Amino acid sequence: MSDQSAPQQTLSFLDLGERLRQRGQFEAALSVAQAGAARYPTLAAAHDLIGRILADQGDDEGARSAWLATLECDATHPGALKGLAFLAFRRRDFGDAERYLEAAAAASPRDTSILTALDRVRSMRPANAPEVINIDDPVAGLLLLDNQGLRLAGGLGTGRDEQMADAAAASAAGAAREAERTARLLGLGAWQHLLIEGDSMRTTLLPATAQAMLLVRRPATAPVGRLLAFAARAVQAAQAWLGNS
Amino acid sequence: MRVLEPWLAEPLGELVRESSARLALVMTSSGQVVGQHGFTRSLDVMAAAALGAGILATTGELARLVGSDADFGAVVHQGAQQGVWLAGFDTPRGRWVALVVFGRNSTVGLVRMFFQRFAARVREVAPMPMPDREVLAEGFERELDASLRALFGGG
Amino acid sequence: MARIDRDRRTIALTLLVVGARGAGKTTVLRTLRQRIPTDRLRAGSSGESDPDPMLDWLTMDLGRIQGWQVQVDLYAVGPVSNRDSTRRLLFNEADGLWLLADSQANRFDDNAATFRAAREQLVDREGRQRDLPTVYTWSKQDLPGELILAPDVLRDGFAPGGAPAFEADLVRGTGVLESLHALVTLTMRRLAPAREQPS
Amino acid sequence: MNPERWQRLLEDVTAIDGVRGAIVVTAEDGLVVHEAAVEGLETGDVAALASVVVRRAEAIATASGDSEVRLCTLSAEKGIVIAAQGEHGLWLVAVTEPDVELGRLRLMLGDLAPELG
Repeated sequence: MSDQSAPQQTLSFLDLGERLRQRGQFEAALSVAQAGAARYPTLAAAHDLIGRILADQGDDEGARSAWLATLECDATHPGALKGLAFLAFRRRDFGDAERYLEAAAAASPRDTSILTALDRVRSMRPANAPEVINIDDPVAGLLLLDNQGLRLAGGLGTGRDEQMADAAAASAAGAAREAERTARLLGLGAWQHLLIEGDSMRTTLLPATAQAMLLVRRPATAPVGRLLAFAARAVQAAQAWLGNS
Repeated sequence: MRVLEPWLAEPLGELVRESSARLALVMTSSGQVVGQHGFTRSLDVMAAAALGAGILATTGELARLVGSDADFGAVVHQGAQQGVWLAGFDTPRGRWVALVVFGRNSTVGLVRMFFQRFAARVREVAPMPMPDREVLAEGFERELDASLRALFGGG
Repeated sequence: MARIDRDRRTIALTLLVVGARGAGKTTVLRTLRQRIPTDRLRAGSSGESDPDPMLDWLTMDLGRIQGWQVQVDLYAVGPVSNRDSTRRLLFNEADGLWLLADSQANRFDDNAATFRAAREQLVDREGRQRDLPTVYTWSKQDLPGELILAPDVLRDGFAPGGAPAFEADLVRGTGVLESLHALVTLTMRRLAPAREQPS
Repeated sequence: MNPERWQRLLEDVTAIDGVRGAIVVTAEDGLVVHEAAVEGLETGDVAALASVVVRRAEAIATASGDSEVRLCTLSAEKGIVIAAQGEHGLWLVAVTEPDVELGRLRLMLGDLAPELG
C-alpha cells in the first residue's frame, strides 16, 4: 500500500484536514488536503480525505473523482469504496452501491458497519429491479473474453487493473478448454459453468457464444445462487453486446 | 512429429496434444522407433529408445522378482520440472513401448489417461503386420548359401 | 521374432548357442571370430578374462539377400541361474537355437539339464511353448571313443525328432560353420513362403 | 493418511442422493488416492481431469489477485464435478447427477475436505 511509503511525521496534514472537515471548515480542510495530495500524489489517504470533504460540500462528482484516485493508489481502500457506495446510494443507484460495498466487505471482512450498510442497500433495492449489467464497465466485475484468451470488454472489478484482467482472461481461456474437455470425456455433455470459490471472492466462468465466454467475479459475500443467476443474465447481455459490436 | 507408418500419426498426435507432452516416443519392445514427437536429434531418439526399452524390460524383471503376476504397467519418474511416463502396451504388431516426457502443465494422471486411450486407439487402427512368411521370396536360399560361404571364407 | 524393418529393408536374427558349462560355447564363438572377416563382425563378452564367460556374443553381417540387409546376433548362454533376467530377455527375442552337447558320456545329464532349462524358457507371453528352428552340435567328438557317446546315441537322446545335427571338433573348427549355416538357413526359411521349404 | 477415515468420509458424500461417486485425488499429479461408490465412472479419468480443472481454476484466481481456491464446481448438462480442497494437496472430488442437492453437497464437501489430511 502506498500509504506506507510516506514517512509517519509527514502525515499530520491528514489529522489537521480531518479536524477542519469535522468542524465544517471545508475550504480550509480542502486546501490542506490538496496541498498534501500534491506533495504525496500516491498517498491514498490524501485523496480519500479530499473525497470526504467534497462529499460533505455536496460536490458528488468531485468526490467521486477523488475516491477513484484513491483506488488507483490502493485498489482495496475501504474508505474510498464506502464513499463511492455512499455516492451511488445518494443517487439511488443501489446496484452500484451494493457492488462497492461488497468490494469493501471483501477488503475489510470484520467491519460490521459495511455489512450493515450492505444489508440496508439490498433492502432498498426493489425485489424486481435487477442489477444493471454494463459489459463495458471495467469495474463491474464482468470480463468478456474470446476463445484465445483475449479480453473483449469489461474487467475484474474494483481494485483490479487492465493487466490483471488480461492475465485472468488468458487463464480463463485455458480453464474453459479444460472444462469443455472434462465434461466431454466424462460423458457429462456440454459444460455450463465453472464456479471458483475462495475465501474472499467467487468467480464463475461460462460460455457466452461459441467464440466467447464470460467471467463474473464477486466478493464471497455474494450468495452463490444469486451470482449464478446474475451470470446467466450477463451472458444474455454479452451476447447482445457481441451482436452489436 | 515423425511416424514410421501414417496410421500412427493420428493417435500419437492426440496423445501429445491432449497430455501436453513435451516429448513422445513409441517403439517396439526391442527398441525400434516407430514414432516420435519433439526430439530434434536422431541420436537422442535412438538413445532414448534403447534406454526406454531397457528400463521397461528391467522393471518387468523386477516385478517378477517381487512376485507380481503382471509387470508394473508403467514406470513414472516425477522431477521438479518435468516427468517421464514409460509403459508397454500390446498391439497387433506385438508389444510396444511408449515414453512420454511432460512438463508442469500436465500431470501423471493426465498422461496415464491419454496413454490408455492412445494404446486402445493403436489396437483399433493398427493394420495387421505383413506375415513374416512374405518377407523373402522363393529362391532366397541360393543367395543365402552364397552369402554364408563368402562369409565363412569358403568362397 | 526376427526384427524386420520393412522401410530400411533390414532383417536381424537372434540365435542362441546353448550348452552346459565346458561344452564349448566360447570355443564356438572364438572359431567364428577367427573365420569371419573383421569388417563383417562385431563381438563382445561379459567377461573377457573369464575362460567361460556368462555371456558371449557376436554380430555377423550376412550382406544382402534379395535386397534385405541381414544381420545375425549370436549369443552364447550358459546354464548359470544368476543371469536369469538377461537369459529371459534373450530367450524372448530368440529366432533360432543352437544346442551344443558335450559328447563325453559323463556329461550326458548336464547336457540334458541345460537343454531342458532352455526349452522351459522358450515360452511366449501366454505361456505357450515356442517352436524354434534348432540344430544340434555334438562337441568333442575328437576325444577317445571310450570317453564319448556316438552321434547316433546323442541323436536318440537329444534330437529324436530329426533336427539337423553335426559332429564337431571344436579345436579344429570342423562342424561349427556347418551347424551355423544350417541354423541360419532354417531360421530364414520362416521368412519365406512355406512352399520354399523342402520336405 | 487414514484410509478408513477417508472411506467413511467418502461414504458420507455418496450417501447424498444424486452423487455417483466420490474420490480423494492429488491435485499435483492427478491420481486417485481413495475412492467410493463409483458406478460407471472411470475414477482415474475423473482424477486426471478434475485435477487439471482445479489447477486452471487456481490460475484464474492467481491472475485475479485472489486468495487460494477452496471449492471448484464444474457444472455440465448431464452432471456436476465438484472439488473441495483438503490438506496436503489432496482434493475431495464428487461426480453427481445434474439434479443433485448441490447446496447440501457444497456445504458437506467444504466441511469434510479439511479432514482429509
